[in-house]
Amino acid sequence: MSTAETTSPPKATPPPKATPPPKATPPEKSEPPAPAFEKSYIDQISNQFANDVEVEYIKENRTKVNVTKEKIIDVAKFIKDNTPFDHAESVTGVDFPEDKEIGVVYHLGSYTDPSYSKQVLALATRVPREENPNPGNDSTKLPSLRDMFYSVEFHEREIFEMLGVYFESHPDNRRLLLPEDWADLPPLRKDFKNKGR
Amino acid sequence: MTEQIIPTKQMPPGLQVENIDDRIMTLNVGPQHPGSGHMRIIVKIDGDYIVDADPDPGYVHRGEEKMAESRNYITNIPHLERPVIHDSCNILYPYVLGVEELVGIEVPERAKYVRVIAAELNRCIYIQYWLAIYGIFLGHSTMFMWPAGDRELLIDLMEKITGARVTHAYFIPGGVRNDVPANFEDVCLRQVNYFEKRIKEYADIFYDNPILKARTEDTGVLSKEDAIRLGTTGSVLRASGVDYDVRVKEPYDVYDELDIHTNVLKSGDSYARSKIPWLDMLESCNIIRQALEKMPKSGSVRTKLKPNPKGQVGEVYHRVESGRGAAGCHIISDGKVEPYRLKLSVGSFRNLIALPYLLKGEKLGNMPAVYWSLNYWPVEADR
Amino acid sequence: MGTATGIIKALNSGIKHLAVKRFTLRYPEQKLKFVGDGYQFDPASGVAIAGLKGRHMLFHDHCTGCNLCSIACEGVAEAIAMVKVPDTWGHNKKAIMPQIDYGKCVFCGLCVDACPFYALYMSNDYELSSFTKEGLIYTPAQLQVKPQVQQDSELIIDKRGARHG
Amino acid sequence: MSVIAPKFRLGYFLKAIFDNAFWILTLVTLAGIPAIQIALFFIPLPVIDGELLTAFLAFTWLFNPTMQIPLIKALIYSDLFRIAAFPGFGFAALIAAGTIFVERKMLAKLQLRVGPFYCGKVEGILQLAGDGLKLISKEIIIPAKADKPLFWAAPVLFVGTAAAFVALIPVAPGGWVVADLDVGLLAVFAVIGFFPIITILSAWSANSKFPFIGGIRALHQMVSFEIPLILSLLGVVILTGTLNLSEIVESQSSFPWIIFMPIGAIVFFTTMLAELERIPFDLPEAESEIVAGWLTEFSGMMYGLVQLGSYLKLYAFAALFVIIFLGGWTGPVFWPPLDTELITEGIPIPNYAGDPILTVAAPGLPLLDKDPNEWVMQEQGGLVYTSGQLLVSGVIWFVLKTVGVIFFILLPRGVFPRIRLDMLLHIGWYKLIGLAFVNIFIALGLVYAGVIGPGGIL
Repeated sequence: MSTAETTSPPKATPPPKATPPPKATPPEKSEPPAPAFEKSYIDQISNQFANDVEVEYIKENRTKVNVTKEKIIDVAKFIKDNTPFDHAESVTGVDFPEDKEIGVVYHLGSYTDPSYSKQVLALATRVPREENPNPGNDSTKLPSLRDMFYSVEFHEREIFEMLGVYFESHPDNRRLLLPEDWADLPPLRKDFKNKGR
Repeated sequence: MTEQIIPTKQMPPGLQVENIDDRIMTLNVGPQHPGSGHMRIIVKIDGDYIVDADPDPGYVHRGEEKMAESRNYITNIPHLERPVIHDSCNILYPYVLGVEELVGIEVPERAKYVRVIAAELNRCIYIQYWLAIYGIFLGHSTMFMWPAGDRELLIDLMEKITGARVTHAYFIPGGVRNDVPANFEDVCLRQVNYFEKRIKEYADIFYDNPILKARTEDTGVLSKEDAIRLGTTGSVLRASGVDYDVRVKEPYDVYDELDIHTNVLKSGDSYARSKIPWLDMLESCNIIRQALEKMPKSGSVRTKLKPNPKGQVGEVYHRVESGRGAAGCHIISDGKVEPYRLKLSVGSFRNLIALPYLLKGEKLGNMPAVYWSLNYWPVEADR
Repeated sequence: MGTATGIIKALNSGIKHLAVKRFTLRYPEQKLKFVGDGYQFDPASGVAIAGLKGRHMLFHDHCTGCNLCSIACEGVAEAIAMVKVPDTWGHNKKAIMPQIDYGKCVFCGLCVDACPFYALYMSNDYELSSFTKEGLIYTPAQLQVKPQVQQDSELIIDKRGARHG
Repeated sequence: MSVIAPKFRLGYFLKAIFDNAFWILTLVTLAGIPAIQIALFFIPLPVIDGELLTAFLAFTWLFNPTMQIPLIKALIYSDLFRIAAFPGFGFAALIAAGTIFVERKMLAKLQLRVGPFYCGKVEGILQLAGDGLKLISKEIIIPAKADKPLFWAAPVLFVGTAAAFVALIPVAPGGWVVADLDVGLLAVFAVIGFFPIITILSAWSANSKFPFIGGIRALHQMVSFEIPLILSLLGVVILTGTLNLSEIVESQSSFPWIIFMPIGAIVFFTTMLAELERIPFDLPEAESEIVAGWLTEFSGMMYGLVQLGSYLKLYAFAALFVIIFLGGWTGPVFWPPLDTELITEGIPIPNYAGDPILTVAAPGLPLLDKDPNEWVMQEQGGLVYTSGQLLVSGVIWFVLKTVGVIFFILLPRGVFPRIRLDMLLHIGWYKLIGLAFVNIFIALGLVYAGVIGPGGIL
């Protein structure tokens, strides 16, 4: 599906909202300088995709980059091909009702390269959020990273049912955990209030 | 709320109308099946061969992640150990580490050792339970009874430490909740030594049993490349020849001061996947002995924490090696007393992806062996 | 030949275990002995004392009706409710004390950790079953009673295996 | 006061035994004896000592100790007794019940458990009765789309076939067998051939997926293991030259055939486990794969009947193994041989006027009756052996050997896991058939070399 998007020149128009830092970004205080090893591979990514990638933090063993949803598949491909990160450990979907966005964070790890075994790279992106979700048929859509990181398959299915993010080109967009007759809001959205607490 | 949402484009599994093929029989293995656990595997068989397998988890989905968003960092503790009550220390461990980073609190040295001991004991308790079920899945009833009985030795120890048999709620940000009882080292050493002697006896009757070997060797082979590609973890990964153990590769607490040997087998079949946890148990006994030796003999075990701690704004991702593989906890905090979003990335859920992959082309008789060798715990995968 | 020796070894191992002591704890006749007197918390040091997390014990002369245990339980099980007690039970100006519903309690002990007045402990009593749901609700008067427990069985490890005795 | 069973005292133990005995006696007295007496009024009874045994006569004889022995003897030598009680169904069911109890306790011991403990007050001896009562009291549920006549018939047929198998087993010399056929072994093969049919019929009639898979597996397993089963017994048939099971036993008066045919014994034991669906081969009931296999839809006493049938079958197979390979009721004999008179007439007691009453044999009682004719017949055969010379009665030897074989049938359940269908078929078609042929060649070699067999050295 996204072949047209990936081949389009990325530098031409910077996306209107180039992944703003989440509401919860810590203020830039006088932090210790970023660790060199982590910075090296993050620089590799940010040099390649200067305008579309924003480095959120570089901590020891943990790094996070924010990517626009248009470029997520390119960045994932680049990471898969040029860095030792080879599998996704976890995919977190986060609802940001104030920003009218839903964030998806892929935590990538590496089994093959021993020097990278401590590293976890968080690859985050955001999709627009709709007030009245209609999962699968609204604008809350993302390209699936299953071709690059096969292990996201069930995670993406979970996010689809829990937050309503439809993953295009995912072969199996079905319910995973929720019952078949679930007809309410996707439950991990913030406006879904569970009874009691 | 809104109008009814059509669940998916296709009908959910089990409800969809299929083209009926005379050769293919669809079997619903689970959720009320002695060989399924709290999940369903929709298996299509052609003769004795499985042509398609579709796992359908979610029967014990309890919304732990949603619940955690409305509870503060301390009252989340008894809830978050519920997914795996047999391994409650390890499933709680990444959460506690993450909260410690978020609220900025140091852990006393003795508490770290106590944590390691409790976590290793709990890992053995979990693996014994897992092994018991693996035994009965293969029709080996002695292997069901022995681990379930020997597990009692360690449950007894955990009861002495924490005061509860399964749901310990023992780790807390800032250390552990109480110190080990007096004279604990001797009792622990005695029981762990006996436990090790007992589990070594499993070799003759189970692991070296030629019938078991013939049964499980070369079944459900997961190659090294596929193990990495599918993102499996824990014993499944190590059975396929990947040397990866979070305790060694990214040591947390005091695991870097202990000498840990990572057990790796090359073959990647059901037999290797079932043997790795057993070897891990033997290794855990070593770790417990080392930790008992190196543990400071006295000192505080808990840094005092404010009653309702607020996490600083930011996000953390911590992972530990649980009984089923790496257990990660991703906490996003917005400065309140509750986490903004909490995600548990657990080994069972990550290993589940290998199930349909491995079952295709296997014989029906191999289904329990392959399924349970994935070190899968349905309740944890559903969270 | 490996197969034959393996089968013989397995059979031998099985027959050998016919002589090992049985491990079962015969529960109603035997009860396991626990460490200490139950889970207790020392608010001065902030560290608890190891013990079984069983039924609670409430010390009326320490309880101030401060609600902290109930608040601690709110996010966990909502098992603790503050109920009115007679004013004549001294030391409690508000005359409220916790009442615990053991149908909901998960025995995590966070209420004990929350009590800053040494008023709420846990005891070794775990036999709480009742024929009615109401029987599981323990009033402050019931919680005050010190449980009578007969637990004396221990784990014995010797040459013929481990057993309870 | 920390002992394993704090309340255990010898007094309590004895009290429990007496308690059980008291209730059994009470029940027998209040219900059993009246029932017998009532039945005696309606059953035509045989002629005894020249008198027709009318019900009235029987009623009076019941209270006359001197007349009871002929009465019992008449009862014992009736066909009904053979079918229902001693070598037939009752005896087999008793051994089956004992097998179930021993299996549970032994397996529990092996697995460091306690097993049945409370029912019956002494190590759970009445657990089986309790389970039976439970099964009887349970509702029988039949699947809505099942083929009801077949589904009902399957457990009954299963027990009936197992009982037919039991009927072919001789347990003692002197014709203590329900059906003493000249082609006994062939009849055994024929009866065994019924089990897969019953299994697949019940599996098919349940109209459910898991029973169907289980039935197909059972069919595969039983059919493919019947061939090595039959072949493994052919060696013995070649050596003895008879198909009569009693004569096969009598041919082993000096040595059991297992000495010459260990391979055949191993093959037969393995196929026996498979035919019985015991644990290394319990594929038709593989719990974790296909719920309970072809038993999935059975409930209540239907399931109980199938279990009863399978344990009867277990006894029958163990007995067949004993008969063919272990020498049946033969056992150690008195050496030097006793006088014939001592056996048949009894030991005369000095200064005692009446008939000698102390005898090695007790005439009229099946376990201790020693037929003098048999003694003579055997002596003419050349070998100095009779059942009368046995240290203890032949039935006891037979039961002891059978229990030993049953122990070895039970033991694998605690030690081995279940195997897979393809492994099973491989074992059956390749290895066991090959070994069975090796066994036949050994037997033929022994015959042609003139070692044993008709006209052999031994």
